[in-house]
Amino acid sequence: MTHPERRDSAEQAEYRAHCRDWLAAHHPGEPPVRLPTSALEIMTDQQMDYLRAWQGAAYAAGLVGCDYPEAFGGGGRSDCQRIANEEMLAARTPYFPNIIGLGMAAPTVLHHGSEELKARLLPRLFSGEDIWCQGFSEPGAGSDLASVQTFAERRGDKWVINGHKVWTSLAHFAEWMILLLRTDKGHKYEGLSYFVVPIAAALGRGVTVRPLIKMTGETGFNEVLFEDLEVDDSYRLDELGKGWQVAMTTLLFERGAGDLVTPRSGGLKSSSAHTTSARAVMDLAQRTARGKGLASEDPLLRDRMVRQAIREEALKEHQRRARVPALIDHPMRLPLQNKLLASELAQDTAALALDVAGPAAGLYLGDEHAPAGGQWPLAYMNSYGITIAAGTSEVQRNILGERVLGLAKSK
Amino acid sequence: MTHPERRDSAEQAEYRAHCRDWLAAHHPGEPPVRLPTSALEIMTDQQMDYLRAWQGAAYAAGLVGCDYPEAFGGGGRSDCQRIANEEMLAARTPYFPNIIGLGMAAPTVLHHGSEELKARLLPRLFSGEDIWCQGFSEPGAGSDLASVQTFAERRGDKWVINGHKVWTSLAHFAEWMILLLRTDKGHKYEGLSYFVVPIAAALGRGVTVRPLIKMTGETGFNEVLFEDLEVDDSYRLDELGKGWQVAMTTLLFERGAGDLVTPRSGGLKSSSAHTTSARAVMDLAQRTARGKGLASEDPLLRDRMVRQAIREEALKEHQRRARVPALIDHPMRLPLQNKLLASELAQDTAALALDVAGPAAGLYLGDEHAPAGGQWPLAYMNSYGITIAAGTSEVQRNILGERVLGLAKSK
Amino acid sequence: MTQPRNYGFEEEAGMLKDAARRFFGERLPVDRLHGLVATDYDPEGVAPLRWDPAIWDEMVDLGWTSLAVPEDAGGLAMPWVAVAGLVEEAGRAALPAPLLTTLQTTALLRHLGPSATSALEEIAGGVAATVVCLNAGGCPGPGSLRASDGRLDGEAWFVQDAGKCSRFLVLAAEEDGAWGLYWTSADAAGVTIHSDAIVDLTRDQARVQFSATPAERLAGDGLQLWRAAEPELWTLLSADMVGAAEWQLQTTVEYAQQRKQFDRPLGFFQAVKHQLVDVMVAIDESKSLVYSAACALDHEPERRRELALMAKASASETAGFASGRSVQCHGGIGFTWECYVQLYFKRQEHSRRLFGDAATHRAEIARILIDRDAA
Amino acid sequence: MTQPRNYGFEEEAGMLKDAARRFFGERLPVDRLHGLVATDYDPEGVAPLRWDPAIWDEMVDLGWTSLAVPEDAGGLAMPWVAVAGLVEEAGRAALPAPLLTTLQTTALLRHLGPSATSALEEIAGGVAATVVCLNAGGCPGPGSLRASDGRLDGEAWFVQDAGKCSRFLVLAAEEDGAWGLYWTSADAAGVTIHSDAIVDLTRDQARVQFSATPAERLAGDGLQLWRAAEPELWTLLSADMVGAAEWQLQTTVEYAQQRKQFDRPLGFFQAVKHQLVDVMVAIDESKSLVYSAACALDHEPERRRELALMAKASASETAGFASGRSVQCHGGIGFTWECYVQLYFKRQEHSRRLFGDAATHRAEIARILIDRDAA
Repeated sequence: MTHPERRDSAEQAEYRAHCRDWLAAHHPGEPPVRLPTSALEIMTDQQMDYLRAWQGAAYAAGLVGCDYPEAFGGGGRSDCQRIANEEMLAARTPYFPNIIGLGMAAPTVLHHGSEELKARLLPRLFSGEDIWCQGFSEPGAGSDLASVQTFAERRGDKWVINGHKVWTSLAHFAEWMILLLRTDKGHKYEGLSYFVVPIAAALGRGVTVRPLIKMTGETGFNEVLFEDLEVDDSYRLDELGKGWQVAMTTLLFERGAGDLVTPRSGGLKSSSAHTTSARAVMDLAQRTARGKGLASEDPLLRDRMVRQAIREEALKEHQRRARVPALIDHPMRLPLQNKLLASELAQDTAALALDVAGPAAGLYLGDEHAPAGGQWPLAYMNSYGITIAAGTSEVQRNILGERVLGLAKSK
Repeated sequence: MTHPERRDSAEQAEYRAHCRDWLAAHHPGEPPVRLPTSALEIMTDQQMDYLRAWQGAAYAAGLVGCDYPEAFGGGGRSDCQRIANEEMLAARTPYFPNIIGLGMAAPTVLHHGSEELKARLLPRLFSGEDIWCQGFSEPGAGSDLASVQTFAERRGDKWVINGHKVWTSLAHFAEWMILLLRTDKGHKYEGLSYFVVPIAAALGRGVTVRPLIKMTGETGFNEVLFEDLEVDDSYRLDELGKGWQVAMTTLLFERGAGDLVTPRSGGLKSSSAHTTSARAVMDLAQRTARGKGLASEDPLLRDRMVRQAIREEALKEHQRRARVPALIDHPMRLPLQNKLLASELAQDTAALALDVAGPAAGLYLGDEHAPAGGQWPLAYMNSYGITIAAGTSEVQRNILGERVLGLAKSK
Repeated sequence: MTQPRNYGFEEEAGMLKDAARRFFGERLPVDRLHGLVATDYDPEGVAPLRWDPAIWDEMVDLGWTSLAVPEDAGGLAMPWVAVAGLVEEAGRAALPAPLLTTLQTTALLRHLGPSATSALEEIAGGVAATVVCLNAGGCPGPGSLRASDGRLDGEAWFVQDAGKCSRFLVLAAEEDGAWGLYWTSADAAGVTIHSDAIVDLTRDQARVQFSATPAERLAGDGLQLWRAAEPELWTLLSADMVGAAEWQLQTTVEYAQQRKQFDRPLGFFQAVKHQLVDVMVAIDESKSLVYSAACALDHEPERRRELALMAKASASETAGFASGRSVQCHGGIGFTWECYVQLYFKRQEHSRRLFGDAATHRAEIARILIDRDAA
Repeated sequence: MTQPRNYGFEEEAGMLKDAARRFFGERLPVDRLHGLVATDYDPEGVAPLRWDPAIWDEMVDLGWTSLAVPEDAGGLAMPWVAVAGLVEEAGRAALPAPLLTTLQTTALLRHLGPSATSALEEIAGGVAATVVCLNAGGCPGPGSLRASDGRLDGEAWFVQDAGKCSRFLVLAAEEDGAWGLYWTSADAAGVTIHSDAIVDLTRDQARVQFSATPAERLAGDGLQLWRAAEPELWTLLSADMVGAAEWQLQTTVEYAQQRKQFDRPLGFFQAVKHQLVDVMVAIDESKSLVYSAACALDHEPERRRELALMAKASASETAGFASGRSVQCHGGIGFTWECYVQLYFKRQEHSRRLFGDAATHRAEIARILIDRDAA
């Protein structure tokens, strides 16, 4: 076991002790319902209520947003969120439900929002009282995000919005949406602007949220339709026509490459949680008969499981190496690999688990004999959501080739 | 064993019998020197003399060019070259040295040359008296072949050629070259023309052939420089400005996708020949210690060797399926895969052999303990010549995606 | 023996394949298929049986169940290459009907000699059948299924299309350590069909329990006969995967031609183009091997096992690869329930691990090619 | 024990790495390297020794042979992460000098306690050394090499840079089934060095024969000590491969930026761009694992073997992949002798199969992670 506390500053050490003490006393305990693999797949009110209560408690204890300014509901600390995250992971907590709020909306609002918006929005975002969702993709704007057509027409100091957003995870729970739209049809990039929009308040009055069903058969994301929704100009982030730049901030944080660590809890391992890890596949293999022995004795499966373990270890080590300037060649080289590596690793790990499971791999959630309750085929299918969403793997490779290696733009 | 004679026509059956009888009596016997893996790597006069004698004898017996018209030195038969090839392979003959002449120049001259050129050039090409080489690539024109800069300037009914060709295998043995050049600098594609050029006769008088050394340390291809070489207009194939179309004919045959079967001998297995095949790797594995047993007992190596055997079997079967219209969806779908599959298969097979050989894989041609005399590292390095030359694997995938799948052109 | 130059794929085989493609195109276009198998879905439930028996009846009327049946049992005795052509088309349609299982059962019965004639006659007459042979580990061999005095007891796993078939061909252990093949009915006494909740929407699968179920013992050593018929089972399943993969390729190619991003069709981008080319290359590898294997079933008994293993090992890899790329290259829309690619993705993931996966089959090929075990 | 957040890669380690990069950049730029090792080549001959001993002397003067030597033997006792940084730079320069072998020998000697002090003092003083431990199968263990009464007889294989080193650390079987480590000189009586004709131009390799060669027996169980030092050997070799791979990447990226086809730089084409990104991703995986392993050598003994195996398994794959892509993406020019990529291609192919290949190492990781064998 590695001990992350080595080399904490005095402030960090004190904060770590606080986190540890609080967590020892306030772990939320075993969830009352089965939780999905990630917050993006929360489906029921029961799941949401449990997770929202957990985030609220952690926020009240100072474990959420601690690196944000106190004026906006933060803790006013520096380089401490990382420590809270480490301790929550070690304490095997459930995850936070407001994943888009914490990971994308909060830093974007902080960097581009008015003082008033920051003060009003961030505290309720941190506490989980307001869940957030993201309105970027459209049916015609996927990899080519800048081609969004959702349009806001100016009427005095109001904007009237019409359009169609898709793949909006959590929209059915969300009070607020970060929304990339077009305010000028004449310019592709400069015609974009960026708003925060109170969608829950407008449901049925200009906003319709409809669930989309995933290939897994689960719901979890939505399409959101805007019909003449009126929004105040004060909900705009940054200047008119600067939407693309603001969106780039959001995406930077989405890729884990921003300048603030996202508050993140997790690590809960229980009968109701499923982990897509090499260790989980090894455990499956040790429970699965193959030929005259166990799948864990099969040399080819062993080789593939170890390959996954190696990739996992390296991905974990990237976090450490990214902070040692002498051992990196380009500051974005490791951060920009994060999403690509994590998503393809998860996909390959799940695929391997199916091969380990053999013919029983086809048994699904409702089958009493399904290995791991059918979570592996679910994880495998959901992995395509990850290699597609938030910049497909192909787009990620373009970004790496162009921004890090300096190769000519492909489009 | 499969028996290819099933379903021969009467003419084919008779021809097959002739081939078989002649080969039984006239096999050229064990070569007096080590032969390289392919004719493109012939290095010494001794190798060339032996192979040229073999090709001449086979031609005299009617086994070379038998599907070409009699007027141009051919046999005037139909769908019989295939049979001669099968019988030569079964008889384990050496290969023909005039590989570029037979595979590229001959069909191009037949389709685009004047009657006079056909009658003059083809008989000596078939017999091997005239070896041919190909002048296509240039330092600045690789994948983008149409950007060749070698220029022919008109002077009366002559052309004066200046330029620089590279990767010209066999140029140091060649009497003739097929030459793609530019006759108009104003148009990329329409500015190209195509000539046959007697280079041996012009050595030192407008033509310089210099050996290029490959990464293997061997020579085998060359660069050819033209300085004010005068060539008669009668050596032009097809019309002025049609060079690109003529070159496409050449490339079609190079990819094994033309309408005439290339005369091809081979199959000689002896101490002096090396085959890059799954079977050869399996044989190596059965002679190589690994851990406490043999490499052939290692489950991971076994899996990889079988993967190669499967790819080989499929590639062989493609030849058969390509001739059953009910089992193909697009007439060029299998033929255009040939080069890509064969080259990547050879590369992966050689790489696997190196893994089988283990630390001894690094021992090279001059080492008395090198497995297979060091032929495997040689084959592996040479395999990059194959995945690069004649349209890189990347270009091959473009061609397949565009011509067969109908996807938009990438350039 | 020898292999014919054209695989023995003669005119009537071509006509059958064309007719099948037309039939599925008319009767089961993919939107109809989606409506049939993908409505009212509960991911945590056990699926009800979703298919259209009327289409099956039409297939029976077309004589497709009798294709592989010998003439003396009232069948057409078409060569396996022709049958493979039909199954390839069924795979291309992701057919939710027991054609593959019935043809596989036919293949096994054909190894049984005269004792199987009446079973084959039933199939020629249009009865749907499936093999009941796998234990909980997915292998033929020791499990809980036993036969004694013409009665079956115990359970078998992974029975394909169990809910759609009325006859079962059952591999059961006998008292003296021998194995027998038994012919029985889905509605015979003591049969309980426990439907599995599977991912694949185009098939059903069940654990089948027997309790003193009467069954007819057919002649021969069951395990040995099963082994003899494996090449046919593998080859036909591989043909299904090749057909499904071709649908995945063509559908994704069409999408890449139509969908524009950055003012270009997706297929302009080499990242997409080359993935699709690699899928095509994989399909062609498998397809050539499938027809080579089918042809060996007809003409080259000494290589039937090796070639069928190659076909199945290759097709299993192709099925997985084509499935992944079909979803990935469709982007977000490919990840939705409404997009048809999910139907084929799930069918392929199901098929590729049936009757042994690619690695298992390559290990057996290694025994043939490297250790030179008799095939 | 614990791993420090920055791998323990402190300022002096960074200064050493920077100094090394500058030194190699000035004294051994790649054109000079090519001139040194790639002239007058006969592919069918045994290469003469091609290196520049003057550069080695300068490296000794810089104190690089004493870096890993303990202070009580006159060394600097730098942490392994710092040494790995130096070796990464040597790999980036494809250094034809016995730095890696000398550092590996140092690592093995450090496990030997006081009996190795004088050998370590020699190394700190600038003597080049190499390990002589492998049998004809490339493994430490039973071969023909025997020791008896302080004399060595028999032969060892795959001795790296044998022609450039003056001291050998020899693993030899002893009479009672035990194994010992022996310190001897390249010019001792009865030593014959048979140079191998290897593909790699930046190294030499030999089969070394001993005949009643006098040698000093160092303390301890030789095989067990070898095993204890394997993590250092693997980690340093991996650092070399990572450095070389980074050179391959950067050089190929530059080419893809400059070379135009179809009026575009090569790097515009995703087929090239994504290959290069995949090479970068592979390098970064290996590099993070190398420094993690080196840090474990310094700080986390319980994971040193597992992490070093991971680093080596990863770096071996990266070396092969980066080599292939560097030639392929250079196109025709990459296939020529004059192009520098061939030098690195051959070095990497050599390194990746030294001291066990990736599959062998993954098999050992499996024993640790799955069977939970003690590392």
